[in-house]
Amino acid sequence: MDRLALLRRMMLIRSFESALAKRRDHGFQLLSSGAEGVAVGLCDALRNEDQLLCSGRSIAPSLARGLDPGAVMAELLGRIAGPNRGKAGRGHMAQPAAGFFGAHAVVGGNLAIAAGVALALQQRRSTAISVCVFGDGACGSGALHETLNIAALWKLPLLLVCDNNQIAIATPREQALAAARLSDLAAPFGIAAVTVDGTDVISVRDSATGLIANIRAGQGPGFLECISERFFSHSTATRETRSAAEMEVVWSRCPILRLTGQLRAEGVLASGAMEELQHDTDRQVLHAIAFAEASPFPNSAEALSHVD
Amino acid sequence: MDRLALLRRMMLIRSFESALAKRRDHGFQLLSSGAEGVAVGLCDALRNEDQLLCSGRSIAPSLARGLDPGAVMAELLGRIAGPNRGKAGRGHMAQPAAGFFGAHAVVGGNLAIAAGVALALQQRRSTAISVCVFGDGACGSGALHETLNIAALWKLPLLLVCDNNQIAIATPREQALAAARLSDLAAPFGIAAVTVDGTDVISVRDSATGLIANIRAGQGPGFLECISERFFSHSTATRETRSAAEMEVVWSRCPILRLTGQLRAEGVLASGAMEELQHDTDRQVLHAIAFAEASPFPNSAEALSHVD
Amino acid sequence: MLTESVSATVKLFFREAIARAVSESMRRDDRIILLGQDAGRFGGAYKEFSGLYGEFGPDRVRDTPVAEAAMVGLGVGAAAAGLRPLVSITYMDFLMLGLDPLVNYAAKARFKTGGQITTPIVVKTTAGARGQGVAHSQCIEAWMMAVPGLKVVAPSTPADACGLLKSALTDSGPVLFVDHKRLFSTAGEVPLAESFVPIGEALVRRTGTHVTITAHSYMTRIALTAAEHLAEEGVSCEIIDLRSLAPMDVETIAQSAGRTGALLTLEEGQLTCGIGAEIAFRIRELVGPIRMARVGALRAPVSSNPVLEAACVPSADRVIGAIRRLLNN
Amino acid sequence: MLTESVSATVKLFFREAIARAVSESMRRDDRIILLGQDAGRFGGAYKEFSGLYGEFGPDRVRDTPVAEAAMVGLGVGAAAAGLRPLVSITYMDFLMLGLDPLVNYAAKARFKTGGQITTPIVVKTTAGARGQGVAHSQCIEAWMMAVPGLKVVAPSTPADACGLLKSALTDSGPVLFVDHKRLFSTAGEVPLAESFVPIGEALVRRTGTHVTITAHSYMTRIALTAAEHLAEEGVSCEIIDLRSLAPMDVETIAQSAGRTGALLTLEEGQLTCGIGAEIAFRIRELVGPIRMARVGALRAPVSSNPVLEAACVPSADRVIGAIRRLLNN
Ligand SMILES: Cc1ncc(C[n+]2csc(CCOP(=O)(O)OP(=O)(O)O)c2C)c(N)n1
Ligand SMILES: Cc1ncc(C[n+]2csc(CCOP(=O)(O)OP(=O)(O)O)c2C)c(N)n1
Ligand SMILES: [Mg+2]
Ligand SMILES: [Mg+2]
Repeated sequence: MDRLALLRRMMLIRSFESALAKRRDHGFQLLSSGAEGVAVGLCDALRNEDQLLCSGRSIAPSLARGLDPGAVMAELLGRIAGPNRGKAGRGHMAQPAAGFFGAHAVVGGNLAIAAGVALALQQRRSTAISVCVFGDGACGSGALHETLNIAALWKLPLLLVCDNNQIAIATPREQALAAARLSDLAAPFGIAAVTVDGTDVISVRDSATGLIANIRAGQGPGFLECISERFFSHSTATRETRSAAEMEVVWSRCPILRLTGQLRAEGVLASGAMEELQHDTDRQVLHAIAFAEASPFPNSAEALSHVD
Repeated sequence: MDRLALLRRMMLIRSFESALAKRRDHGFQLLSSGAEGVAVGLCDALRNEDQLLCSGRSIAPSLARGLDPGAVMAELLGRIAGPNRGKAGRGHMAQPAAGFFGAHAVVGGNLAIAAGVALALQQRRSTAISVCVFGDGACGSGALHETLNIAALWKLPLLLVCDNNQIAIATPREQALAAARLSDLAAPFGIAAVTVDGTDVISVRDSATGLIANIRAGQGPGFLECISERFFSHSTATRETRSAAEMEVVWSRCPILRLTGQLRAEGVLASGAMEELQHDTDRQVLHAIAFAEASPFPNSAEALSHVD
Repeated sequence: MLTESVSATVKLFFREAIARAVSESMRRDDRIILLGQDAGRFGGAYKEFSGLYGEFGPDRVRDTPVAEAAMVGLGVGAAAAGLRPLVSITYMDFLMLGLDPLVNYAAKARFKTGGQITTPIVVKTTAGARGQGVAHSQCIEAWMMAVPGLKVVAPSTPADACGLLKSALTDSGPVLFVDHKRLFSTAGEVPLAESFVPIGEALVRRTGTHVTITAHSYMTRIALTAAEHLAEEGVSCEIIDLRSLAPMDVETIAQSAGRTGALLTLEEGQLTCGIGAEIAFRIRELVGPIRMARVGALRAPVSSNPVLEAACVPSADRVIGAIRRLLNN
Repeated sequence: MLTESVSATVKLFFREAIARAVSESMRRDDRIILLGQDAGRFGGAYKEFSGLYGEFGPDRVRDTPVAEAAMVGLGVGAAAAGLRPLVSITYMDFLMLGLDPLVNYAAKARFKTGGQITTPIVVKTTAGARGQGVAHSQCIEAWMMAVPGLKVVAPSTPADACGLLKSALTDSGPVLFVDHKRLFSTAGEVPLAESFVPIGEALVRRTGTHVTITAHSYMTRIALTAAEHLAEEGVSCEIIDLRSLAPMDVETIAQSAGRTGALLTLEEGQLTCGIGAEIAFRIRELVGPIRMARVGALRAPVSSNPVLEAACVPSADRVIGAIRRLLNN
């Protein structure tokens, strides 16, 4: 994608989440605002046949992977037009046919699953890879260790991407993880590991591209740590615990403003272009909402369908 | 302990296991022969008030910690004079009052337990430490990662000792663990970590002593990897999978012969002394067996005692 | 005067009752520590630990990483070594990650060491459905009831939450304390004076003559709602709040069921090998062949979708229907 | 000639029957891979994978580290992505370490994705007591029966081991295959021709008229022994080998129990919320109030001590005693 397309994708996610956050008819949502650069940069480094897995914070990953915003909105609002027929919501949204193997709301739970997907790809001699996005919080779980070890031993085509927004619910990352950098956790296993600024979509894309080249070459897994931000509280139903001063710093690190600034400075973004982009993405989101609202809730009989 | 005492303790363990292995009335046993140097060196660095935990391979740790050989034999033979009243056998032998918090037969299962013991000691402002011996196999488990991380964060008084006999049942350590050295696994957490030759009881003792000094000084956990050997198959009921050539190398690394050789070379061990030591320890083992055999099996009513 | 002060109560939310139980217990016994994700300054996912960090500080109220296996393991080890940890596992689904230390170590420690080691740990966890989907809604109390050496309690009111948690924190353990997402914001009277609810005693929440209903935790409220509706039709329900699932107060159930001659068991979890099956078997042994039915979740995962969640877990309507069928048989 | 060849059998040990099932399945379907600790060259803890590594090589028969959570997780992920993994968890006690991926992901994947993802994984594990103590002896089949979306099978003979494992390896999954330490060295006739045993069908192992006994896995053999002794006293037992625990063939049990008018359920695991409680409830619904009793382990951990192990888990003598009491009531 060119940089304008990357910008547009990030703006779509932001606009999508703003509209969603205003609604009160969905229980609650986990927003990705502040971390759009991670998902969008990463997905730009992927091929169609690759599979992306993520945590319950699934909006940016699913939209960045190219899922239809209307379908994603429908899923989040519990409507049957969602890819999971509204049965999964944010926590378990998936569309494997579109390269989005899916979210999983158990922290750390998707790590070994993603390694299993990688194993299946390796076994079938595919050139595709499996990619798992997880939070800093997930790095405290034993699942990471077991997955890193086996992935390294078996040289699985697996890219582990830590979306390190530096907090897990209310626990600051330093208080939960003894490692200086989270990418250091991959080092003992001989896994190529990089830490980048996750608010820089281009760095994310380029670092991912570099790691993925090695993975596709059969050299085994890679680990990418992206330092990102969480612009809002953990979920739309959770209280914020960070101080106003802390939030100033957080908000100052906006991936969208960052790229906009660069493009402006380089003269790539004409003066009215931003407004036009904003208008476009807002309209896309309105369509998405309209699509979702036109779709009914599943019938209660669906409670017993697809069980066995 | 002086080196003669260390030698004697190692010989006691070897002699104990030889006698035990000849019996057929105990199901099976996990022998420590080849790794006596780890347990004996380590325990020499401990104080009475410290607590030792280990895996199901519990003979060397319990005897090195100073448990009565008769009581240990009774436990292994299922007799009521064992510290656990014969209810636990090899897998769960314990005598906390003697500083042996106990074995636990779930691989990796004692790691977090040991950290919990360390937490209790820290909370009570004790100067005692908690020590956990586990195998190379346990290093594949997520429990290690979670324990290292929390122990480092909370600066727990915990020494993790990997008795790396380079094999888990039949799986060579290189095939199960991607790390170059197992002590490397502690590095990302900022934990002091050392690898020593586990067949050198003096190195083990000295390295443990160094790490423990830091731990007692409140600097947080330490990690000691001891490269040891497993002289026999995984258990007395398991088939050996290593080749004769491999076993030649394994047997060449005997901690007892090594120390004997040193002491001989230095003239510390007089010519007839070895025979005398051997005679002593063999007699001690005979007494242990006699003690155990004099003790009855528990009554079947014990099956329901100590449950709640 | 005396009776008045004895029966004096204060109205608390369920979540406040938990915080109060922990606070009173921690004041009394300095071996009690609290470990949990965001249990400290944040005060717990449902504010059920609110104020504890301020009162007892970071040494006794510890935030942990997201590492359920180690959280339970550390708690168990610390208990074995003399502390009395309260470990909070946010959702019961994630208790699965900590079953090894709880089941394979804690529940067996006393037995396997011939009484040398006890593990006075309380693991608190939150069960039940409230819009959070397949991996945040499960009720696996029945599994835990089947673990010898483990006690399981599951209160339905603030008073019982407070009293049972306090008992659990003095028990020789291990104890699993199960609460419910839909209970934290319910209110109720709690004795002003420090008071304990013994583990192992059920409570008749409503007396009745036609049918005995057993329930625990949030389902007790569903049962009460159903009973009110049925009362209008002239059906009189006796409701037994189990409170303690292991050990279970089978005698109280048997007495009631023997009187009413009909038993309906209600649980939010799966019916298969569930609490209802167990109660039914034991009541049949004690009381003989009376009419029995059980109500529980459909055999399906619990979706976060409001329509599907409501269809899956028991409602007052389903209980009413089941009782009508039971009594018309 | 035709009937002869159809009924031709070969005598195999239980462990050989497993190896044969895996081998035949792997030849037929190259999506099948085997993951397990020492499952490769070593051939499995009970030699039940003997020969597979030689035949299929290290890519399809993989030794894993001691990391049960990741083993199951990898298998589940690989299944979701198109393979058919067979994951061996040496002892059922350690399945606890892998419950999160099995229960929270695999069993719910089809449901939560609206059918987009299926997880055709088979997890094989070994239950039961044989001198290995508190953390190597547990039977938690009842827990697993209560997981919607998960199938559970537990054969008692080499033929069923072979046929059920082969069915499991063609099933849409997930399937838990439970065997037993005391079965591997038992022998039995296995059809020479490739044959499948359908999941969900119980088998009457012995016909009788006085009492119906249900059992699975090794306990089926205990039941048969008890029945032989009781036959000498003139008591005629019908023994139903459940084979499949979820789904369970309740109809076959009901037909038998309806005829005999007495039901004894036998399981090696805990009785509380166990298989017997479930069967009793469902048979009561279908057949009405017949005489019922259940036999299972004592409510205690299983010691490695031979005296205490024997006291804890059900023996033929205990079954005989329970049946005498049941029939004299
Ligand atoms: C195993 C498990 N434990 C606890 C939770 C509750 N929980 C949900 S999100 C979350 C924080 C995760 O933090 P992080 O991994 O940094 O992701 P982020 O929310 O910052 O994107 C927790 C603890 C869970 N879902 N799964
Ligand atoms: C969680 C778990 N998985 C599997 C086993 C079976 N098992 C017993 S000992 C062992 C090998 C352990 O190897 P290692 O840790 O190197 O210790 P060693 O036997 O070499 O002393 C295994 C896999 C177990 N006891 N616990
Ligand atoms: Mg985070
Ligand atoms: Mg080893």
